Amino acid sequence: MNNLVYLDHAATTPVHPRVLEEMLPYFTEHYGNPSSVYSLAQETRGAVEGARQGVADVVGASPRDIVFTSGGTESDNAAIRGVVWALRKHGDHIVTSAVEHHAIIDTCHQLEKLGFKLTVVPVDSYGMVRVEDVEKAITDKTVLVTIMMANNEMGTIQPIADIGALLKEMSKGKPRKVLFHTDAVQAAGALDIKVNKLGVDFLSLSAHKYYGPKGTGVLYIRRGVNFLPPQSGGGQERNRRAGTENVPGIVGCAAALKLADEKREAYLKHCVPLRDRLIQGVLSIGEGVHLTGHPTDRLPNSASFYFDNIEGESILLSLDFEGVAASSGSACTSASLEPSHVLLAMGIPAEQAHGSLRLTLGWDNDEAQVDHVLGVLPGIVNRLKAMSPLVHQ
Amino acid sequence: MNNLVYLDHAATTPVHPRVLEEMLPYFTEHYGNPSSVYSLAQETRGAVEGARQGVADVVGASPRDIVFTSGGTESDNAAIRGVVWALRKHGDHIVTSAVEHHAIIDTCHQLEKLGFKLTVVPVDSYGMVRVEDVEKAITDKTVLVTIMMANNEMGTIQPIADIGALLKEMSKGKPRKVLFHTDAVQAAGALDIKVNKLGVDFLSLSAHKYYGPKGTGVLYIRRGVNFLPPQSGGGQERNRRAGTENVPGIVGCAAALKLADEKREAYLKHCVPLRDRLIQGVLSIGEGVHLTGHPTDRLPNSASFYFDNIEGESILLSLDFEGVAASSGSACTSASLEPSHVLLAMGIPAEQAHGSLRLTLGWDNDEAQVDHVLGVLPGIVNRLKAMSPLVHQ
Amino acid sequence: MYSDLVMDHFRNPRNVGTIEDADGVGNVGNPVCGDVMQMMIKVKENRIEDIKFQTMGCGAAIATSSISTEMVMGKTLDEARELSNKAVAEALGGLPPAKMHCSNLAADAIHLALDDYKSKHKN
Amino acid sequence: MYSDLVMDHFRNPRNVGTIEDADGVGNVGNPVCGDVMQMMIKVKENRIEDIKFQTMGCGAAIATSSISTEMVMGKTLDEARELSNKAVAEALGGLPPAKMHCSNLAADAIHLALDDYKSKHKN
Ligand SMILES: Cc1ncc(COP(=O)(O)O)c(C=O)c1O
Ligand SMILES: Cc1ncc(COP(=O)(O)O)c(C=O)c1O
Repeated sequence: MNNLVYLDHAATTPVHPRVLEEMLPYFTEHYGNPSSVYSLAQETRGAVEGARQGVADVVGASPRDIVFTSGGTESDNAAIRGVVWALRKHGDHIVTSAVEHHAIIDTCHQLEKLGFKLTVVPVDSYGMVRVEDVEKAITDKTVLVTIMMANNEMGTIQPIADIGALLKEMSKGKPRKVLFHTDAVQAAGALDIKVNKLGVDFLSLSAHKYYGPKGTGVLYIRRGVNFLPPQSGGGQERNRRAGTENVPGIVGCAAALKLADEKREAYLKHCVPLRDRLIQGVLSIGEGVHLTGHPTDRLPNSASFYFDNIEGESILLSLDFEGVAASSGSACTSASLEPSHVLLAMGIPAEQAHGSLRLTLGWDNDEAQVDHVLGVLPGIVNRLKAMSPLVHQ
Repeated sequence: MNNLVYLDHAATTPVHPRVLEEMLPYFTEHYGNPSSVYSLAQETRGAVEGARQGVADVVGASPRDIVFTSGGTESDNAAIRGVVWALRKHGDHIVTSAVEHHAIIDTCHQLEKLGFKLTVVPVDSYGMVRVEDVEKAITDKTVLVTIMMANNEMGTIQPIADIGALLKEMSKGKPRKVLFHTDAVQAAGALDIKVNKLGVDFLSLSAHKYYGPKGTGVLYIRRGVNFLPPQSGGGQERNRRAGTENVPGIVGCAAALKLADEKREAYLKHCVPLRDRLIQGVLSIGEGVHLTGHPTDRLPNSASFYFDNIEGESILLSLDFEGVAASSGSACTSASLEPSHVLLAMGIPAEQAHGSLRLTLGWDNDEAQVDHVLGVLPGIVNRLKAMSPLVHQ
Repeated sequence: MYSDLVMDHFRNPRNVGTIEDADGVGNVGNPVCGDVMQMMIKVKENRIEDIKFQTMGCGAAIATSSISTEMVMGKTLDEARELSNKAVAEALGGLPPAKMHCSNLAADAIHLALDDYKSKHKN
Repeated sequence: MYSDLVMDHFRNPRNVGTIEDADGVGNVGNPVCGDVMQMMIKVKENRIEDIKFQTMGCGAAIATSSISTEMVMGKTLDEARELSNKAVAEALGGLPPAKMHCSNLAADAIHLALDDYKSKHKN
């Protein structure tokens, strides 16, 4: 494990040691339930409210607009479900894109089965949504637009601020604004996620994507928007997300976000050259290798490809033997055999979409590691090509 | 803090040091996303599956019936929402009791507003549900009965196995069985929670109530029952609860449950004498002190009372000055000013329900601590009584 | 949850008790709501010469009762009438939002005591 | 996810390649599904004298291809025909459930190669 070249930071990251250190006292020592009245609880309540302020600062909001959740999936589900059920008397139509994470797509499809209407906006060959397409999709019945900030599979960054401005413009003279959610799970630590610049009403984060703990996340909810809490109970989080607060998780979620935001410039400086070296190097393997996603409007840490006539999992397993951890499509769907809906949406044929490879960088990577990958990958590709009946037919 | 007498174990417990130790490697070292294919992920997947087996053993189920969640509130919400949406074409009626936790009650009421029907079964003066009342409540449209195993405010244990048997009996010759959920959040570590003995189809647990980490829980789902996942996305947990697994949390959740189950006999031996000493001592303060809940069919660690003419929070604050952490009603509602729905349901008038005090024991308490509480409480009660206009009117 | 000043007034409430021959009595609250307050005043030369309270209620109810008696002690009746619940909460350095409306009743009780005095001494 | 034996066959696949003058060829799978296999056999005296495969696919697809060639090498045609996908998976110590149906096609490919041989040598 020592020499592991971990190139799957879009799937998850280790907890930063300083973040873990901040969390530790809240497991065994400051364990009070933040809702209680006695002193032991004041400490944990203080920690939770401090964390809330920290997150609010990074997204440019007030602490009361920040809700802590159990992760990106919960945040995404809550935003969509919370809006559509709250506004069901005003409209029943949701707009999303063809390249969203399953937490969005599957939730929209489930709601479709319960009677809501859905429009899935297409993307161009770089995986980018066109603002005009969003505009065309909106009807008088539309209650929510949900478009991700940056894609987890191929790194393309969406024009969120433009869509935010469009929705604001379109709301003029209307009885209500179409609410706008963005899944910023892959964007935190890499892009500016200030909610007012983006013009979003909801924004999702997941801590384990930015060196925070798994099982914690954030949903920003703009003050005054309609929201029916999908998890009801003891009234925590100002009645928007019930359940005893995961105090160490919340502390870690916020500490990691603060750290990631502070180091954002340095992160870009660290990742972009490595990413570009990876992209250049992999493309130079030769024919039958293609970059996926936008060549420049992409996440600083994301290098993604597909290979003709070879299959993704066999590349991953081979890389694993060489001490390289990578992924093909998104981690969550690696157990599935479906080709990635993201690659299909970009117009890549199914037979080629099976040959996808995603390499996502992080703080622990360096040039030598990138060169190791570039050293072993051609041999792997050639070996698998040599085994492929399609190459010789 | 060193001399703190913590008597609020029903609100939350510290993480057991051995449990924390088991969790620690999964934050920074074994951090792989369990869904990935490479070796780093195999370790975390192994840890998650080991944890699942551990929980399955305690509840007497197969590992594939165990779903990890973000806590008791999520488990409760998921059981109810998951069933009623899945079975909406077959029926729309939910049966619950008047003494459930807010995670149940509020969820049922929210669903009522969305069009479902609800029957709230009453309780007797000990807070116990009568099986006949459940039987009477069930109609052809009933899809789910949800009754808690033991109450968090006054400790009364419900006749779950009897209700389970009733529902099985009633299903004879019917096209489908009425599904049965129990919130066993307060029962874990204290009672036998084997799902087949109880005859339940769903069972909720929350780790921080049994010396595990906050923000983790369990939902047992009987094989083959209908369930529409309320949190959809990446297909984790066999498509029943999406979201990247909280690996350290899951490891801690299971380790703590195993420990709690192993030490169940010792726990009873430890708590029951302390509880009975507390109850005797508090009742002997004199007139105007009343035990709430069942005198014998109650949780081993729960001593709960109400006092005439004094208010609960003022008792808690006074106890806090004496180094005693206690609660009044449930922790989650301590910020609310409503009298406890649980005490009202037992027939206690609102003006008296405001004077409630809950003392819940744990491993860290001993006889000297109990005696400290019994030493300071009469003075507190007398002081507050002396200030109360109701005593002198 | 509560400021140190609230806690000080809760622990060491000023002017607790009753006045045998009070000139005015004000009762507010309702046992069903969990907070009940009684204020008794002794008036001399149009000033509050003495004031005592009894309260059943939460920390906020007891602390607001206590500090409000200090705020009006020795004041003229007109000055005392100007006391507002808001001013009481501010004097305590603020109260948790949930407590602002239900438990912050001390000024109301004082007003009622003043009304009671006035109605008895109209002539 | 995969057993050590699967990984061994994935890393060191037995009998990869093509046979120039094959007596029978079997193709299964579909590039759209991500798994494509080709089996070529050389038959002598009613026995499989040689077998080679080419596979594009996941770890399970490659490992099942590899082990199945070992399982039928040298066997009579009738014996080879008895090979089932289930037996191949069992020989590998089991496969993940998701891989059982889609990637476990080697026995099918061998059956097709046998059919091909038979149809060419009917007379
Ligand atoms: C874009 C995006 N959205 C949502 C999620 C879901 O986050 P989590 O798995 O932490 O719930 C992920 C990661 O899995 C993601 O990459
Ligand atoms: C009986 C009962 N059910 C459910 C819950 C909710 O658990 P959690 O707050 O961990 O989500 C609690 C505790 O708050 C409880 O006591």
